[in-house]
Amino acid sequence: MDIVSLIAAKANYWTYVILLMVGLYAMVAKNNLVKKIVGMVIFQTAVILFYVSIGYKKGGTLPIIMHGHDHGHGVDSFIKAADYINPLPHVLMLTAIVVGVATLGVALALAIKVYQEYGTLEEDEIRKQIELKG
Amino acid sequence: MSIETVLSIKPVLAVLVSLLAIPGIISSRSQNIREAWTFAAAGIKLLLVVSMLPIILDGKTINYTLVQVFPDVGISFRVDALGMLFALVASSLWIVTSLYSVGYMRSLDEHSQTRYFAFFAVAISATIGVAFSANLLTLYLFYEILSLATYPLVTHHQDKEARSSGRKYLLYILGGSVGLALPAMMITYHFTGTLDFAPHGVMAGHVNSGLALLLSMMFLFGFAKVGIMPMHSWLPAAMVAPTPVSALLHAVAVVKVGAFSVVRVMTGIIGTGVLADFNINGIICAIASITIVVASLIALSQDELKRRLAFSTIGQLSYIILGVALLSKSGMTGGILHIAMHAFGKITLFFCAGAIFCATGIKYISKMKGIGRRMPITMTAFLIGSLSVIGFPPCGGFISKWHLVLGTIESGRLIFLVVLLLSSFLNAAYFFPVFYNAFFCSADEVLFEDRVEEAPLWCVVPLVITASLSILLFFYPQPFLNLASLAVQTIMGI
Amino acid sequence: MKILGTITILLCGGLLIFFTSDFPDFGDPKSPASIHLSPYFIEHTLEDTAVPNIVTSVLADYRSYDTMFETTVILTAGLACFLLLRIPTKEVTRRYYLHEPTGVTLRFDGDRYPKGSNVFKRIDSNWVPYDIIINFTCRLLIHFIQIFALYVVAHGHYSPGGGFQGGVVIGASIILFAISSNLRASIKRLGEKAAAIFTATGVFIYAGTGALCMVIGEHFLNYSFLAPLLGTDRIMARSHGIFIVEIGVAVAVMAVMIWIYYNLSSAGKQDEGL
Amino acid sequence: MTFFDGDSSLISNLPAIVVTLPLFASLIAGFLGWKNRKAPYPIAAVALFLTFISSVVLMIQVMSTGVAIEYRMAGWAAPVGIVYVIDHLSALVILLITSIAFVNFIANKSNIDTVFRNKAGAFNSLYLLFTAGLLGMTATGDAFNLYVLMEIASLSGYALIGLGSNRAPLSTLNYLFLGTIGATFYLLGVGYIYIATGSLNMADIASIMPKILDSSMILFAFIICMVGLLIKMAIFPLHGWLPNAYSESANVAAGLIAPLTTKVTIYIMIRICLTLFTPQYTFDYLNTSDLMVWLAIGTIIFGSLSALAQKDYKRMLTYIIIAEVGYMVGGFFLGNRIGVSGAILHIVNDAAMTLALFMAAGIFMWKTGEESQESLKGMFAKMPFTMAGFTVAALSVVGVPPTCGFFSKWYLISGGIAAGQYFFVAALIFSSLVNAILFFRIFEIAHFEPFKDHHHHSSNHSNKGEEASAHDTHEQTIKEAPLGMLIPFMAVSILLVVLGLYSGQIVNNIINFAIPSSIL
Repeated sequence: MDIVSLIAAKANYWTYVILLMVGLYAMVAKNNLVKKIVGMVIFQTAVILFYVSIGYKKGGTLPIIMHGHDHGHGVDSFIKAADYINPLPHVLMLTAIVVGVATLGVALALAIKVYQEYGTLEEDEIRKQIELKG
Repeated sequence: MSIETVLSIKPVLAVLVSLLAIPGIISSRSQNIREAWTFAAAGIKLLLVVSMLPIILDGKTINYTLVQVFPDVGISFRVDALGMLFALVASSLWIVTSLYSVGYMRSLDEHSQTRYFAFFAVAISATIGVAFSANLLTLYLFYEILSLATYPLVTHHQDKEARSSGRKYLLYILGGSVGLALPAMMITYHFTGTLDFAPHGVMAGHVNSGLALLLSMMFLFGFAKVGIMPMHSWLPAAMVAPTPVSALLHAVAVVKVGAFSVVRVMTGIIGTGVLADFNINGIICAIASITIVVASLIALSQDELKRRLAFSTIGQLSYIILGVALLSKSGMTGGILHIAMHAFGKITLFFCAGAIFCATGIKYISKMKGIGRRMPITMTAFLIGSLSVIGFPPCGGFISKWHLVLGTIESGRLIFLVVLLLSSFLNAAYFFPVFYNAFFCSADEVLFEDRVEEAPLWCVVPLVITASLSILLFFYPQPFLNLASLAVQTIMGI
Repeated sequence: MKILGTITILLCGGLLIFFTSDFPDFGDPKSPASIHLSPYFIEHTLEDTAVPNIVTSVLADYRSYDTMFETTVILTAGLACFLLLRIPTKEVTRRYYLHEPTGVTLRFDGDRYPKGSNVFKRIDSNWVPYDIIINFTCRLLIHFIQIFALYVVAHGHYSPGGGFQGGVVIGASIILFAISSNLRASIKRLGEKAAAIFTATGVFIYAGTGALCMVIGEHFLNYSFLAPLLGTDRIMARSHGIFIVEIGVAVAVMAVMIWIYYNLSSAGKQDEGL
Repeated sequence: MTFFDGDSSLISNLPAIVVTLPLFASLIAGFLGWKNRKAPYPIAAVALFLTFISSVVLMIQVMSTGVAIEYRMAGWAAPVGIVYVIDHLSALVILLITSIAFVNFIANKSNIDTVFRNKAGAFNSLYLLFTAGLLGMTATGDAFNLYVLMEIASLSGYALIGLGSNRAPLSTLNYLFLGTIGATFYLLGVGYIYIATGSLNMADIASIMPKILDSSMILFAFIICMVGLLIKMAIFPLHGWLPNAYSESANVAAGLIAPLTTKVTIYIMIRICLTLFTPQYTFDYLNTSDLMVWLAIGTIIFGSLSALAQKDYKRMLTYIIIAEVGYMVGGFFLGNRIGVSGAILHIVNDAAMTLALFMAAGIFMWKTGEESQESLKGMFAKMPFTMAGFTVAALSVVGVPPTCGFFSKWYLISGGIAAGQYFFVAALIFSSLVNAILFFRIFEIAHFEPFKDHHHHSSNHSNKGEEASAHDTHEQTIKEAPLGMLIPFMAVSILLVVLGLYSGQIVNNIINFAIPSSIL
């Protein structure tokens, strides 16, 4: 009973940790470079998920001021912070997503270069080739 | 006793003058111009040093701080009696050695002479820097520069032997300074908060007996240039260098920098009080005595002349340490004076060895039978030099040894008197075969035909000068003797 | 490696999960994150910037400096892909041509290929005939996608959206075009040079706005100093400033998406690809 | 009108200018690169020079006023908006970054021309972006902004070193993986800090810190941030990416990235520990010293021993860099004033030394076209000036006075003694000795072995006729690097000595103010 409520209360953290570990595992253990890149994306996405989840507030709605276009009619007085979810993590994650995309692009470009050089993306085969060349 | 200090940039100039000559040396188009630069720098340096002499003899010191690098520690210079004595020896002998170098290098047609003269200049700058250091940091700085600048000189021949000797040289010298002296210096700084050389040391009251002993040993062995056993074996190895290098660096600059550094540290950092209180000086004396006796015994067995001289140097250096560590007035005077006296004697011997090599290409004593008849001037100078090293009147070496002997008696440690006498006997024993071979071997053993003559004039003149100086110093030791007693007065506070 | 990986992730994961017990509960309105800084944004966005969408106002005003560098990040990525991959098209020697009247495919090596011919059509090395349905549907959709994208850019002040989202959608529409027809057709319409220059221009619009604020005002990116130029009050100037930089972001993101796609899909040859 | 008092407004906007100037220049360079291949280089050079000048002005400004400059981006005050904080520490590191970026750029013109000939625009842009990223990382007072700028520096760094030898892409990809893990860990740490405090501004977080010292969130945020940064600075055993990535890259990239990346990351670590987590938390509450110093000792010993095993000059340098990382991390976590001063001083000195060594590598490469140590045969005779500069740099790494390496090592060692970390002291001395062996091995090769196509200098006394003119022929065979490479290199070597002699002033006038007074 206690465990269930605990999990329910921390579900967001658990989810992100599991995703994070999936990504990390792929990066550490996988042999194929593209799989590693996929792992990297999962790894970054896990952190994005974590951020977004901490922005959530029970009873809050999306962070756009209601009746915002009635600006100038004294609407400010009844804006309550508790009514809206926290916008800051969303902003940060917009940035982080873009950074993730950029990293992905560069990683793929490097992977293409590696493929052009060795004709394979399997790490053990690449290592064998390097050893053969001395 | 308050010491009057004078602020002057002269010590810095004295250090820098030979460095400033380097661009001139490198850019010279001919040998003559290059050597002119060398001599000019040497002359100016000597003049600068001598111009400071009267101030020092007045009992004042000259101070100059270049830049402050740590709290209370800077790159600073101070000229006092002890430093003055050493600088005087080094700068006057540099001129003579430059003369000799010119002759030696030209007559053997050595390669890379530009490099040789350039690094020679760096080395002499560093030597003067050590002499004029006001604190341990500055001393260490110039000590290291000297180690590095002499490496290309030691390995001048660039062959296999030079390479392995060079390795050994750096291993001992740098290993000692970085591995032992540097940590010792930092520990000292940590405990005392200063590195300045004070007349009575800075350690008193900051350290216990164990730490004082540890630091003393770290300094003694860390300044490996002094060649205390077992840190001595670089010195014979370094004899692969061209003879002028051996002469100036391994009889005067490098090894004396080692001895000077140890003396400075013992008196200026550790302090005579601490040495006496914890009875560290007894241990140092014992170590020095062992080195004296063992080195002399090894010297007996060496056939290569320069190696024999090298072991002789190792023994003689320990005289200096022994004398200072006796902590008696005469002993200390003798030890400090020995820096100068031994320098003049030993440099004569090296010049002779080089002259013989120049003229005949011979390195081994056993092959020098009859050489005295062919090279009478050289071998007479050799005789004078060795008499000075043995400590026989009428040579300068007698004066320092006399003070040393007095010092052992003053301090009441008669065992060291025995050591001194034994070692003098051994000195005589290892020099005797050289004269015997040179002058008294029977006619049928003579290896030289008539055409062997004296070495070129450039080589002979310097050794005549130093030999005569050795004799002169017996009759007129005042400049050095005064400086030494002045230094001792400051240290002992009398 | 697998065992090592397993051990690592079990350890890390266990540790991470173990420490979550102290963390605020999911959706807790009283957590420090929700009470320290964010209320300021929620309560002041209208009076400070006149933008109801708080995410937009924080993104492009309160933390506009972050966003400028975020735009720079993708510029960096575009440049990086270009620098790493790009090979001059001249160096590509093997080409395939389809003889349209007969349907025969020919391979040409070196520079002996039909130039400016009506009957020969250049095709990719692993070419398959285009699916007419996909081709047609995409052509139809692309316009609507682009119009929607412009709406997303323009309406970022009032509804979810903004420069990034809109820019990505436009970029995606062009990538969709490249996929549904071929890379060369797409490059003919929007070349690599144009993409690169658009990217730089987008970032320049953003940073230039910031610098303009600095030159006529006192802080980098402080849009309220644009008021005299825009002819509005200082608060509305912020709103307009946000819109200007959002356009810059949109242009940069759009162009860089296309640029990266060109380079990645053709491995830098920009000759053939998806 | 503010137009007319441009001077004062220019000065007051310097923190923004110093970072955005390279950004603008990179846009212009990238723009013009499409039109004219030759245009980007002078633009970038001028921009780097102006950035350097602004950083000098910034430094003077900070030193003369003695207080940190706070610059509000977009006009919003601290916790709400992003602020730049230029204090003594960041001004020092900014000056370091701009000067190294400028000197390296000038010295490697020929390398840029050969390696990046077709892509001059992109290369120059990325070079400037990398500089801008590092400058921003240094100047920012916002934990998240730091992440964004870190990624700019990283991404442009990947691109710059990815275009080196044939193996460069693979090693760069590995670098990218680890760099991303490091950066993402840092981001995660910032997230934890955020949920614990609700703020992203470093000073604001620091003011909240005393209330939440025993929060496990903060503890974990600290651990994760540190792990992320330690990966990025390549501390043992997380160093795997560094040697390959740096040694396979083009000289101009290695000369920029090798001196700066690890050093700036260490600066970030110091900044995070001091400004964000507060020294009270880092040193007193957590007592991290022992663990981190042992990590540093491991790094120093590992780096030194691995360097000993290398045959390739540039690879050897990369392991030396790893060992030096240990110096700085260890020095900082000694937790006393001397140690921290030493670490900060060593950031400056080590960056300068590494720059000099990589510039030397560039010149050797230019000369011989090879990278093995064997290719340096006879260099002393062939290139006396280059070798003189190289000797100074090498001695600085070894730690011989009066070069700067000695003085920072002095602070580190005395800090170690004061903290009672004798193993750290021993490791430093050990590493100095190993460095001595490393460089004297090279000196021996360069000194004893004859130059490859030139066997004149083996001591052949026999043919005396020739030897009379030996000196003159020797002079003629000297073939130095072009002045464009040599002059910057000599300037850096001289700087190594000047930095050494003035280290007392640097510590007294800059570093002393950079360390919070709570560290004794």
